[in-house]
Amino acid sequence: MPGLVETREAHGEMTLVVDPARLVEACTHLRDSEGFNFLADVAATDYLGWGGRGVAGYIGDASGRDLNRPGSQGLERTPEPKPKRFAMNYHLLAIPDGRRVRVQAWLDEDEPVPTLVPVWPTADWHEREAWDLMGIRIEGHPNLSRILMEDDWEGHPLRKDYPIGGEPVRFSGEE
Amino acid sequence: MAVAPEKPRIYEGSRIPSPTPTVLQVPPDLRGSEDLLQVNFGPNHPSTHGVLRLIVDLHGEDVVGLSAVVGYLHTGFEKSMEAKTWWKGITYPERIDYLSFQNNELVFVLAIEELLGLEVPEKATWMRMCLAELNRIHSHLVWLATAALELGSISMFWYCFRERDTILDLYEMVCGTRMHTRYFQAGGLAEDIPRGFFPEARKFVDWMPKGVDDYEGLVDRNEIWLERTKGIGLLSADDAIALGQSGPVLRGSGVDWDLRKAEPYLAYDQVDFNVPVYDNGDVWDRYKVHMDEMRESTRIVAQCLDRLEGMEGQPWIADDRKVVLPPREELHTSMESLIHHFKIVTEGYRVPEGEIYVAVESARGELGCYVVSDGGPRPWRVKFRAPSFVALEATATCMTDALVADLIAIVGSLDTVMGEVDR
Amino acid sequence: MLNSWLSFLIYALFALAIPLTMVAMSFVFATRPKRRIRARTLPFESGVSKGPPNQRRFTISFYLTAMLFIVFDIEIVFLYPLAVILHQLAWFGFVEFLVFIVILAVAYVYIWRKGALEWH
Amino acid sequence: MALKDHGLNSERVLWVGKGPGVFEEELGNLEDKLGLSTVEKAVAWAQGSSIWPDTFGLACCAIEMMSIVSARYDIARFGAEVFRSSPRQADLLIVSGRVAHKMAAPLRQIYDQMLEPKWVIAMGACASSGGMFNNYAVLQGVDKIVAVDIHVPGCPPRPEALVEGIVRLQEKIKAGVPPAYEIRGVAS
Repeated sequence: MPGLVETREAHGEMTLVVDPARLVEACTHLRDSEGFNFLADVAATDYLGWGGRGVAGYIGDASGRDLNRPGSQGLERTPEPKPKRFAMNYHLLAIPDGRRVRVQAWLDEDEPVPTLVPVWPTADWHEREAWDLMGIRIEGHPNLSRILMEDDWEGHPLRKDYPIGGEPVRFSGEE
Repeated sequence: MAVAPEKPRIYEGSRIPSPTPTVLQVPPDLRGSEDLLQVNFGPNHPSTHGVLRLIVDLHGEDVVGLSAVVGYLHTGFEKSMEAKTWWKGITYPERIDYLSFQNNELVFVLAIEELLGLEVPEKATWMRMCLAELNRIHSHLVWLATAALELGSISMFWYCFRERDTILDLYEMVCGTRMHTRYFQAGGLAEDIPRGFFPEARKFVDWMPKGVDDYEGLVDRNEIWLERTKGIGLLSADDAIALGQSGPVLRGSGVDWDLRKAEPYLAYDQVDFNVPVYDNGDVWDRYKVHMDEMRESTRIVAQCLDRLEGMEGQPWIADDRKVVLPPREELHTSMESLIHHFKIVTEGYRVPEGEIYVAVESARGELGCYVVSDGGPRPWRVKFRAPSFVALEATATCMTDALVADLIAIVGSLDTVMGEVDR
Repeated sequence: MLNSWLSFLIYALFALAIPLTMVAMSFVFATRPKRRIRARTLPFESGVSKGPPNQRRFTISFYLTAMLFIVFDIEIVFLYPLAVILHQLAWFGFVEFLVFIVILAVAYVYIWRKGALEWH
Repeated sequence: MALKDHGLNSERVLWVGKGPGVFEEELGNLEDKLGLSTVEKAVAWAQGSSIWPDTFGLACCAIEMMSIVSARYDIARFGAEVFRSSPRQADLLIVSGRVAHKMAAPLRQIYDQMLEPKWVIAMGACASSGGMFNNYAVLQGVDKIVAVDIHVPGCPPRPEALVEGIVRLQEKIKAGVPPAYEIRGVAS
């Protein structure tokens, strides 16, 4: 398997971490010789602030207690650190025999990822959405433009540093 | 391209447009010509049934160029769900695909249970399957009503909405509201099944096949319907797989692939039903797949009812106190239940760290839910794989040598729900 | 002479009165828009209209289809007066009618074979 | 002076045991101040009892809006079952569903292209206030861009709730209450 960096098994799923530079090579190999002819989904994830204090309910530190956060109890395992900020997950499926695999490419702040449109034509809109909502540059995409947001929208909404927006609601605490 | 099992070839090679797979370019000789008219099948168009915008280049009646513009119903589901706890987050997925809302809720709940490693009692699994199949019938009914309405068969609308209201009465009886029921919890169901449900559901199951015969009696041998659906919007098996189609669009193109059979979830392996597959990949075959699926779903619901009637008094939700609210009466007596109740309600239960992609066969096809959790009470990232989002990519391929009237039939047959496309 | 035409005149009067009152009522009771806004003058194009469509030629096929429709529509219009007095004309009228239909049927088969009815 | 005396026959008004509700009372004394002439009352009655909605389905509420035309919740009883797709021929804009910011401009353009007198029903929580989507993508309430006459609560509202909304709108019109853009003096 060209470009394979690491393989992980969890919840009955196989994740192949691939080096983004050799992504197209790896995917062509997967499609032609491994039979993964169906690209189900392309999911971009932003890991900014992953495992930091106060992220999504993480409470304790090594000693478990967090005095300035009432109600924090017990030792919480800090989530396992991620290699880079962005992850592009390609969920593949082999149609006749039903095997599934996730190809994961880790990217830095504005590191581009090669397009997979020649490999699976359905990747066109998925990649446009990854660019539109997450700001991941796709190299060689035939028509990379915003798909869901308005064309003159600034910023990429699904990034962790993008505020959720909307109107401030009084007495709602977390929001 | 891995060749699908040998199927009669609808057309040679692939019709996917060259530079951009989702945009049908105007052929070079017509590009600057005077006869070209660009029309917006815009966000507010009676026939798109949702806020889809198609920029169509017309040469007389022929569609020579097409590009779909979406995003007019972008609601930022995934951003909102990142700010809600898992418990509150279950309310959001129903609004994504508001026609088969139960399947959306199911896929998110299955993802949470998979990450939690939670065992769901048998009664909850069977009731979930029963409601998911009822929801598939409901979604096919609304699709048939609007698709036939666009092609001129107005009376089909009233026929289909008669059965739709019967299904919604069943939902109202079980869950309290007609649509967006929020009946599934992480661990099982929100409430037990009310007593009067089974006789009512039996009545519906007996009536539904006659209902489907009514619909087929209306249009199956109707000359106009045949003329407007047979041989229109062709999509070969290889193109369908390359474009990532799923559900009735894929099974209409001759690919025998249904997640309920290929990767059985819930209890689909203990239920007897067959999957309709048609080979011609045109609007007519997608219509036939929808009709047969309604009959098959009714059979599944009947079998679910048989099993559920035997499960009177069984637990309908898991009893893992870390995740599931303890019953009310227990709060007055035991201190631990009070603490569990308080922890779940205020801060929300925590889902162990991990990432998972769960796929379910919703009415429109493979509905996937990719969930990343960082061990806290809020999801870190939720991404929905929407079959309608992918179905719109196939509009450019199906539109080769179509007329304007066929454009309406093709977009209708792809069964897209804009809430799911724009998320 | 008048009374034979009287019924027709009353009918014509009504035929004229109804649309005129509708138009008059719509002017009298219409609520005038306060301001002339640009959106009001634009053609409705599902909510995203930029301006009047750039006036392009219509392809010739539309014209051809319109002509064929006119031919066969007028054919039916000619049959109405015939139908009124068919009883008096008896067989002669019927044969005349058949000749008329046959000629047009020949024309219909010709254009059908030539493929003028298919859109291209 | 209850609305019944004005010949308004919506079911709720004719409910035997029911006294005038808050809505009727407000409407009741408002009528005395407005003091419509008989011609205006006739025009108001005509406008009220044949309101043509514009097919403006956005999201889940659109499915429930479709079902008010079906046989069970028949809106034809109130003269509103003709759903026009062009704003030129529509009097009522039922905003059914969540309004994304990208959809706000087309919505405003359609509202401008409707002819006076025109009314707006914000159907469902999302149209009335942004509902459960308090985020970057959704307009927090349609009344930020168009003047709204009736807010129908619910997510999605039951078809009866929307029919109730249309009936109340008809009562407002027949009572002579001007459309919302006139009351608020905003651009129509």
